[in-house]
Amino acid sequence: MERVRYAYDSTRDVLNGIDWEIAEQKKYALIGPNGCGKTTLFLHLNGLLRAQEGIVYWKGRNMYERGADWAQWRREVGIVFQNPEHQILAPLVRDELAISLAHAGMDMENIEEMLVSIVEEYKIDSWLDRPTHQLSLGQKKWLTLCCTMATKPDLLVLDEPTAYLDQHQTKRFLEQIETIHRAGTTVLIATHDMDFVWQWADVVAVMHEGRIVMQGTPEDVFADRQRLLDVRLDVPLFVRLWQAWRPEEKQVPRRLVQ
Amino acid sequence: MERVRYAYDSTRDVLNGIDWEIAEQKKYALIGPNGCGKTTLFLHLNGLLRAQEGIVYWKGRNMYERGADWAQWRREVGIVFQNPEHQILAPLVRDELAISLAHAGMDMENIEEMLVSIVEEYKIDSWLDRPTHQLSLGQKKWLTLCCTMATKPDLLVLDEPTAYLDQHQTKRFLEQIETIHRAGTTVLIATHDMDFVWQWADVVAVMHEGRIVMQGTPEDVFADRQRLLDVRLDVPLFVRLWQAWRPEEKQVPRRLVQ
Amino acid sequence: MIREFDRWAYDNRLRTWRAEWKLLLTFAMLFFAMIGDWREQWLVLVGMAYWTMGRARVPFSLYGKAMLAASAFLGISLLTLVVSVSFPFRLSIVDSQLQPAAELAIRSLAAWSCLFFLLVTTPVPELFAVLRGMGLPTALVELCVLMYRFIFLLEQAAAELMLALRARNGGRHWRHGGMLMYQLWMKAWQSYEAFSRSLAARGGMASIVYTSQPPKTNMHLADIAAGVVMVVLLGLEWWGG
Amino acid sequence: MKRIIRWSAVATLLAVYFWMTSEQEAYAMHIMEGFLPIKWALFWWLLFLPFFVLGLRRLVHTLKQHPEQKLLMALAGAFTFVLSALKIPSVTGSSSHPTGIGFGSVLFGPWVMVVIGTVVLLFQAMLLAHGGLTTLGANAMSMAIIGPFVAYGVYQLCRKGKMSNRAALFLAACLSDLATYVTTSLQLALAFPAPEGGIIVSLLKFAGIFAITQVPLAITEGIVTVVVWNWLASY
Repeated sequence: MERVRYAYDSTRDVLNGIDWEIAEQKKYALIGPNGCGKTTLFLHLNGLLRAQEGIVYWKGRNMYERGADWAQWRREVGIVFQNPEHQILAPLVRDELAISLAHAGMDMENIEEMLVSIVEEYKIDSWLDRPTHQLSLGQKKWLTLCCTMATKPDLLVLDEPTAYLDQHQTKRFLEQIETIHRAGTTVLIATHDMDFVWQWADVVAVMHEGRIVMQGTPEDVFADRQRLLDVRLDVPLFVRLWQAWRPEEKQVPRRLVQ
Repeated sequence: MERVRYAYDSTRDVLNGIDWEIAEQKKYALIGPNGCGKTTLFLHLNGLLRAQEGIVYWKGRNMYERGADWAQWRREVGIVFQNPEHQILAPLVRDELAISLAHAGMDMENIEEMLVSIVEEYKIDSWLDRPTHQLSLGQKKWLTLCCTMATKPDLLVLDEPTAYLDQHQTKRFLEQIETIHRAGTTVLIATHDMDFVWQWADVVAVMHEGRIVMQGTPEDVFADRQRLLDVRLDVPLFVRLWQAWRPEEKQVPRRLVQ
Repeated sequence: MIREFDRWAYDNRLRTWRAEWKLLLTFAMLFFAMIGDWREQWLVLVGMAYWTMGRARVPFSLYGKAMLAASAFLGISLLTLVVSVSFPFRLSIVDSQLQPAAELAIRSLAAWSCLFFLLVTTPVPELFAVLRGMGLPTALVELCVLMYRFIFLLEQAAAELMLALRARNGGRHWRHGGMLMYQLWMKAWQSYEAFSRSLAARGGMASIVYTSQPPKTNMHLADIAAGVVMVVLLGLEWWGG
Repeated sequence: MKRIIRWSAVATLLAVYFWMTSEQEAYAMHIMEGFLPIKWALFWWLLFLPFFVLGLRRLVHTLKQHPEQKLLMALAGAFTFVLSALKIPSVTGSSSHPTGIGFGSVLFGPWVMVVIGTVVLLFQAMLLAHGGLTTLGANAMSMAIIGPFVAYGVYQLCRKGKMSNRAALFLAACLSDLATYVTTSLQLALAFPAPEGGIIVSLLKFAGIFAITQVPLAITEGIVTVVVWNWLASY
């Protein structure tokens, strides 16, 4: 059982008393206006920032206790940041993967083996020996995903993975995330793309001014347009269409676009 | 009358014989998968790149002729690039605006005057004396828009202006663009956000492998889903919904979301 | 230019050779160019041109462009040799220096073509892998590898900043140069913070390993033959006089 | 008649020279691959190596204590490279090199800058074919050893002499550039003494010719360094 819990981080009051639990095996979408603290929240999820007040639990364990294994924690929570440019360190794709694997505590032989299996799984053999600075943005994002998944985390956190990607790339990226999720990883995505949220998420959490202000299924969350407008968000276009056509039914039935 | 026309740029065959005319006073959306040459096309629009073959016309004039005034051309075509991080040069917001104004050929007194009017129009007085690196991403994008508009161009070109912006920021940005357009500027936006294209554009141009393969109103372009899928694009979610509900009507009536 | 060279380093036909061999070839030829006289130097020049354009398939346009730039620089350097200044201000050409200048020119170009061959056929990370194998301190090699990555990051930033400036009709004033430097430094600093964070997320600043191995090694008979002929010729030339 | 031809030849060559230096900004003050005779190339290599080894030991020591500085040093090196290798609008012939070296020396100290500067030169050889492998010793001597030490020394002296930070930085960048170019001139003069008058005449000649571009350049680089520093310090 995974449990992450925050309370009161007074650093610039970005987080404002978050009490949030992430359940295993679900697909979470985190939405909220820019500057509401999403990225800061993520940095607490594997201990890159330490909350000044409150506790973070991971797998039922208080991670601020003495003796908590943070290295292990960081391997179990994989974060893909917004800008892939600032994550790729090695000059060659192959080396970049090797760095991730080495940090997962593998020795050279295992790294070679794992490399082969990752290359196969993510279909990157055609650019495995390319320099990272020649990759396109889509490829760079794909590579950061590969690198994060190399340590086989239990919770995968993605910060706006699909910005600047076109529809085809987005689709491919999300299919891969779907595969990752089916293999047993909990996935948490921060995004501004409401269509995507509606199609993909099991649970939508709405963040505003450092708090989680709403949480529920996409149908529930998008049914309450006024509350979303209050936190400077909006429902997707098609929900507005639906509501315009059928004012009597507030909830859009989910099966519509399956 | 604005006329831009391309043919054959053999640099890495990014552009592949483009013959495209931009009509005055319209709102253009350019869509296409990443790597199709959108950015390269933009760089030809004010002579930052010079086509190896073919001609670019601007206001009916062949710009590759001797004696064409490129400095004037660059003032009349304003481009806002994708990444605001790599456009802002000056350490202060005020200086950044001054650079743009100075290059519009103004002298110091006019610059001061213009500064005041821009600050008022774009409501940036609260952060006029801030260092540029402290701005949020939304503010940076806003600033690049201000700087580009400072020279009062006739054609405003924006490369994915709303990526990473939240819904509120996007709305505000687009309202400003609407104001700019009403003041008589032709606007051309490259984007991946199909909902936005549908709501905003007068004309949608679809680019694929260095060519303009489709052009028309959003209703026309989005009616032909198969052709969009062929060029690795897709129709917006709500169009799919509409088509699922009413298979007999291919075109979504535009008035639906007005 | 830097991106073009770098792209060819990965896309040329000799990418499949082991970096060690190319390094060895370069140094052998460089050695002959430095100690030999003009005949060896011509041979080296022709030989390197063959390997660069004939075998690695680097287009003549690129080679010619680079050679032209190098020659231009060489011309400037030579100018300072053959021109003499005397007081009061008077410039003249020293005839006796023309001969040594010509010899210097051919030596420089021969040596330069060795360097260019290495640059355009071998990706820099592979060279570092070789250096690491030769026992250079890991700290130094890691620094080089990171720097290689960051060079392209900052170069991209600089190029885009210049482009945006040109789009606004700017880019010629020295103040813009200063601003560009300032922005680059800010970018470097921000990247430093972002990189440290993402590295920490991946488990901290452990040593950076690399497995860099060129894909497959196959050397063709033609190259071996050409190499042997070159070496024999050079040897004969050298011993003979 | 002959004199007129000579004069016009010299004038043309000078015109070409100035045109070239403005076109080939990035090449400023490097000695090209193969330009130095082998004995001088070896001599400068031998002279340079002990400095490099000492600098390297300092660097390894620093990195052991602060491993996180690895990233920062690599970024500083890349910054220096980009400044010295790319066309940045400045005065004719500028490579903005002293700015990078100046910042680096003040930030990390001269010993670390010896290593970083050498690696930058190595990259210029291996990514752009500027400078060279045989001449790396000589180039590193002037740019990665004399340059940083002069910059650091001048900066420290000025600061001790209660001079303002700006003046100190200006002098550091300016003098380190001048020292670099004098060293390069010396290296060339030693390798190519004038047929009449020997090394001294040759040195005066090289230094004199380079002075035409290098002195104004050093001054502008000093100003640019101060301007950039001011911005950095104030925000």
